[in-house]
Amino acid sequence: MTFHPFVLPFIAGLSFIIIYFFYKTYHWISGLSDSDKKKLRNSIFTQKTYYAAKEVFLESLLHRKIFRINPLLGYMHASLAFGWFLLIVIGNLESRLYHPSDFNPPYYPIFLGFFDTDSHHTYWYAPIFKFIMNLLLIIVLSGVLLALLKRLYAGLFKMKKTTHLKMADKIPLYSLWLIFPARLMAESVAAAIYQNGGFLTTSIGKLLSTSLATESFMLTFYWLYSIALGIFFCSLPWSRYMHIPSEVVLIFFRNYGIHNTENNKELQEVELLSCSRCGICIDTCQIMTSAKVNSIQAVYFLKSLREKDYDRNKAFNCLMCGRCEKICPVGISINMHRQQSRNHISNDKGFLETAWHLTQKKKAKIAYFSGCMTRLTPSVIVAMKKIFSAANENWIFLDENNGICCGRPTKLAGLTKKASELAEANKSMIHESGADLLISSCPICVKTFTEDYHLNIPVFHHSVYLNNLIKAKKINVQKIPIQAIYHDPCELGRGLHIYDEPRQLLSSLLNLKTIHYSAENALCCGNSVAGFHLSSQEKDMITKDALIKMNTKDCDIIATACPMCKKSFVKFEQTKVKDLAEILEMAITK
Amino acid sequence: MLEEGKKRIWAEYQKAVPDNNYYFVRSCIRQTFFPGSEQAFIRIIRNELGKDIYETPYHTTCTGIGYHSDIIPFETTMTVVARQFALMTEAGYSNYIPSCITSFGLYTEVLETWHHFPEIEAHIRENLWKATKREFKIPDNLSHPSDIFYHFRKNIAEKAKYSLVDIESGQPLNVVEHIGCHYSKMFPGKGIGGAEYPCVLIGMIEAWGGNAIDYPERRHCCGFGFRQYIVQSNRGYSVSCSRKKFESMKPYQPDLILTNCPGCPMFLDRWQYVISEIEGKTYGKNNQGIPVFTYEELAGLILGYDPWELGLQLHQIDCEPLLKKMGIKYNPSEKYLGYNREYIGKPEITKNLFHCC
Amino acid sequence: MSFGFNILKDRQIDFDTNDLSLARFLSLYEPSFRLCISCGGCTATCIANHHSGLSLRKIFILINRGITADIKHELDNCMLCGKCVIACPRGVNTRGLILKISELTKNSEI
Amino acid sequence: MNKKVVVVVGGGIAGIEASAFLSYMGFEVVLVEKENTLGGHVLNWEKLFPTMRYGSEVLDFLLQGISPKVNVYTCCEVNSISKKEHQFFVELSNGENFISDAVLVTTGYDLFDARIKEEYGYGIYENVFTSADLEMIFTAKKTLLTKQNKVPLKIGFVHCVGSRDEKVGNVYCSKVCCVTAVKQSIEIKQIYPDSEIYCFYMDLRMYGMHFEHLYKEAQEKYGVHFIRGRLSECFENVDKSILVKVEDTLTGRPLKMNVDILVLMVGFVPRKSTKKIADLIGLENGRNGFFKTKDQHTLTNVSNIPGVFFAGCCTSPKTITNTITDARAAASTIASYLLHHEIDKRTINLAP
Repeated sequence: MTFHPFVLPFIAGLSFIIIYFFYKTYHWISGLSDSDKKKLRNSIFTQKTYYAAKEVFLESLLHRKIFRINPLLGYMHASLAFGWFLLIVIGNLESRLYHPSDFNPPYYPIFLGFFDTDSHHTYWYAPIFKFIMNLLLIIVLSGVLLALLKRLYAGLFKMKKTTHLKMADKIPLYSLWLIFPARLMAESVAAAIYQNGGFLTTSIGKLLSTSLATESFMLTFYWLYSIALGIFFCSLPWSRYMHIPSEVVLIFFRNYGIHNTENNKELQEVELLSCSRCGICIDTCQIMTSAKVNSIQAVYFLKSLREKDYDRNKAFNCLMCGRCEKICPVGISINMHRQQSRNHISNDKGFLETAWHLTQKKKAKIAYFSGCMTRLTPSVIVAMKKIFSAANENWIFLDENNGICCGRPTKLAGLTKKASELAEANKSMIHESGADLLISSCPICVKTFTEDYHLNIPVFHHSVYLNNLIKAKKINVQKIPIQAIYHDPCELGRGLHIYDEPRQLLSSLLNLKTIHYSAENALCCGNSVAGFHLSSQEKDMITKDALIKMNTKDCDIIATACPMCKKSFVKFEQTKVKDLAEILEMAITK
Repeated sequence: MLEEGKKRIWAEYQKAVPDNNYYFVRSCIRQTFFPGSEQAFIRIIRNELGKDIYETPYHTTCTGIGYHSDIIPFETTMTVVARQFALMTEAGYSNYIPSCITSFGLYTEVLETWHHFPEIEAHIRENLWKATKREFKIPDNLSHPSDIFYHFRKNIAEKAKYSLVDIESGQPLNVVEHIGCHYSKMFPGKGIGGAEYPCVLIGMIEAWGGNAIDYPERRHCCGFGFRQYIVQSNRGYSVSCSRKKFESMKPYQPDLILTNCPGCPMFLDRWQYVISEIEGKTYGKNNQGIPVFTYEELAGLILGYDPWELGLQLHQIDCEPLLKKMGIKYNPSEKYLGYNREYIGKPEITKNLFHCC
Repeated sequence: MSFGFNILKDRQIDFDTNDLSLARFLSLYEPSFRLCISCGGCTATCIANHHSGLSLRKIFILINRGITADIKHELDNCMLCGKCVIACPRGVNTRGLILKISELTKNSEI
Repeated sequence: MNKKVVVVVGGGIAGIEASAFLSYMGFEVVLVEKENTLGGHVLNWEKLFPTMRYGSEVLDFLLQGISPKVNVYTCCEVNSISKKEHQFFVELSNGENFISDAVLVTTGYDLFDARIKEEYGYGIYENVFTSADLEMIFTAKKTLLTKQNKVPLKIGFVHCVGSRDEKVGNVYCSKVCCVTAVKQSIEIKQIYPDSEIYCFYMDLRMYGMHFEHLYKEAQEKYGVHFIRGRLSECFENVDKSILVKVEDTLTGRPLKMNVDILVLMVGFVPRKSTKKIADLIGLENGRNGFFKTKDQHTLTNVSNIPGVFFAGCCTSPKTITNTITDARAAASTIASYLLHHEIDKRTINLAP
């Protein structure tokens, strides 16, 4: 017998999802910009494809990244994904070996226990297959069990919070949970009837009294199994599980160098669909861990975005510190999405009547732009002045008297027109200065100078510049015998990937201790200019927590490179908080 | 409003008012604004109350208007005032009764200044002597005519032919009182009832059967001011002040506004017309406006004097509806006949403000 | 007919008739709005103030008095740099309020 | 040697606390109070700032100190005091006589009579109350309503009534009114959450340790509004509500609003009856009419007459906390005087 009606739900579901997926993929590819299409064409027959396939194997099946962050969670994902994958592959192999000759429909291996009743008599290696398949089934079931437990007690996974669900998620979720227990029961009953089971199915089959081991009883379970599969496949496109196929596409795109940009709607959709809602971003978000707000994290934000709901709070109540983006196992460009939805919600006409009075008459080699925030930490400016003169540089102070904002905050508020107007005003001022190097003490400014200004001169954050000074011996320093820890500002670290220069600089000035929360894993001080909705109390909670986590007790100085971070930390910290410039100033020898 | 609270304050602010022998000084503007009033005052004092009142044609302005318009220095003012006192002294009187509230305030101010700075008084005496070879005595008493009427309010009530009552309903009329700013705002102790709750007019209203109304903007200036009115472009400020008062008294449905100052009756009366022209807004029942009387006119009315003799036809707001309400007899045909029975001309018919004839 | 003058409009704030809806909304939307004591710290540190005379203190107090017409385009000069947030002694979320007010007064429909 | 006697004039919290300490130090104490119960003004305060604790609790605590060792004379005043050498001959209105070695004056203060500020219409406009009236209502557990028995939806508080006002001759700050207004607005908000409360102030003086917290709470939690501008004058509307006129100094424009109830925060004035005592023994009055202490920094409980001491609000407006501390200070000062401790012999150039 090679057919029975109970396979129909499965067949329906499977064919639906395959058609849907191919349609989607076609839609995405055709929607790509010509340059991206070109990339695709050029790289499809290169080793990039191999790397992509490898990544798919490692991430989509083995979930290596999740393993690294949370082994138990990783096992859960892997057991389900990879376990199921093997079940299919080996199942196919098995059925092919049993019936090399005749037609082998796709459902055949899935319900092999039902259709193949006697192979184990004929083939010597059948028991081995039965053993492997049963083993795999156990693994997958363990995954299902874990998933179940995770729902009930997230704590088990050392997770503070896990995502809460809507109906659209529950249907596929429950059907997914049902699939394998159903399969187990079906095959166990089958094993009891045909003696074609493995160690697991047979033993469970034995447990079922003969009265239960009936044809009809077996069929019920096969129906259940098949229906569960059908429902799961059909509900896929509207559920989080769409991430399974989407992530594969995303990985390929990424490897082909196709990235999320303002106008790349297709890729944005792929990214949104690729979010598996693993919830890892929740625990890494300080707004959750410190300020106890559990509604705006990437997973929720992306979800509402996928539902075309531009929620103001989700878009604006975020520090854009980039921690979630760095840790996201799927590698979704979350900040980009936030920025885009902020732009979408905001709609500004620019500065209607403001006229900036910026006239930069003096000329110099180096143009120094302190930035608004640095004005509130004058010690940094004083230090920079001393250093400039010590290194006898030819420099000018661009925004000493009536400077204006660099435009990053307005950009982060989605006021792109305002931002560009400010940029233009500043650019002409920078241009007039005739400088061939622009230095700022504020990572926020440096970020926008480098990314949005498109200047024809190099832009340095002062940490980089100061480090170069030391390297070039343009300034004499003597190591200070004190312990310090370094706090990476979000915009400088994750924002501009400047991790090494500050460290090099510091280690040449004092003894730098390394801390756990540093570099890509550094914390936000809580006062990021991207955060618009947090109350001052919530910000304070974040700052305090950050200081505790950084364990600032046994060090003499907390070094940082952002006026905002400094301002935030000094509010609560007994240990001295100093900017790199101030520390260098201390170390200067006459 | 708790009456006893006011009564307590009134008890604190009583002043000595002379019973007889008044040296009366007319007001520069009242005799042109409402010529009937001062005439009525003298007539009532002489004929009804049988008191001795004296006035001289030689007195001049007190310079109040110039002084408050910052165009006459205080020293000049004091010297002019000194001359007025000299006239009084020469006439052998010592109770100085200036008809004008501003004069009253100014004389008070001068007397206070001299009281606290005798050297200034000496200096002024010297000025006066140099200028006119006159000398003067400080008045024993300085009172305003309204103080006098307050003093004799009951006597006037006894002789009254009418009272402030609606003859149909028998209800007392609602009377809003408006005290000239210079009466007691500068020197609360010099006004009957003080600065915050003066009772000089309330006393008359209640003694004559009316119901005195206290309303939120009662203390507010009528808007006359001096600079405000004299410069045409400033009059908008003046009229907006009066308007504030009308808006504020509206809910109390006043039948009459009673005043004791030269400017106030003039402007509270005329501005009603101006407002009706500019904004089309009128006050009082069926666009009749709210009549504004001086205390002399009112006293004359209840004593049964002829309204036209009192000069009520010179008011912008027609008084006829109120006269009817009070049951006062009058002859409409004689309204626009002057003192010598000559036709004195009619005001133009206004857009929004009601006119009875 | 013309008298050569007009009845002046009252400068007085009539608290009972002024529209306080914006103030009411803001104090619910962002309770820290109620904490402003008009110290002027925000205005003193404001970089836009140097260029446009923008005064957050003034805007807040006018909103509290229901005189919103006067602030129509004022906030448009704000660069959201956030110095006021740091300067505010009473922890008012000034930037959050600026965004919201701008949205509501339709300066830049955020 | 026989036991030393101290006569304490005034049975408010200062008198109570000082008597208690003096009696436990072993002195004979005569406590004279003209009312029929001890406690003074605190009897009329329901809840106290900034803790919102009941005034009665504080009073109960203090009264525990009044042991049988203190001879309390209520409904009784001092008729005469005369001094011979180091002793005072005190005659009470009930005819009793004492020879005392020291006299402690704790005669406290009167509340400013708001009627003096005529333009505020207290006693004339029906819905103008004083802060004391409000406390009366609270202590009597009555519900706060307008005189027309309507629930007040808008309430105005006027700060500095009779304080810091040349026009009534009081140039000093009464210290407690600012925070009392904040306290009372919170209490009203707790009764009527939908009511709007406006405080009209010249300066807000939240000098006490927790006063600023209370102020912030009033703003953030209860949404009490604070308008910087002194009430010029107010009026009664036809509906008996009160029309309030101030300059909103922060917008630089005049402002008017109608409130259902206007509360005048009345300040402290020197108690009239203290003049009598002052005359009896020739005590000096300070610039503001309160008793003059010998030195403002160091001899705050000492009078110009050896053997006569001060405690509490008879020398200056004080909070309850300060008054209690002051009473204890006075007790120890008197003790060191009576026992001729070395510490009592310290000298200082008196401040001009």
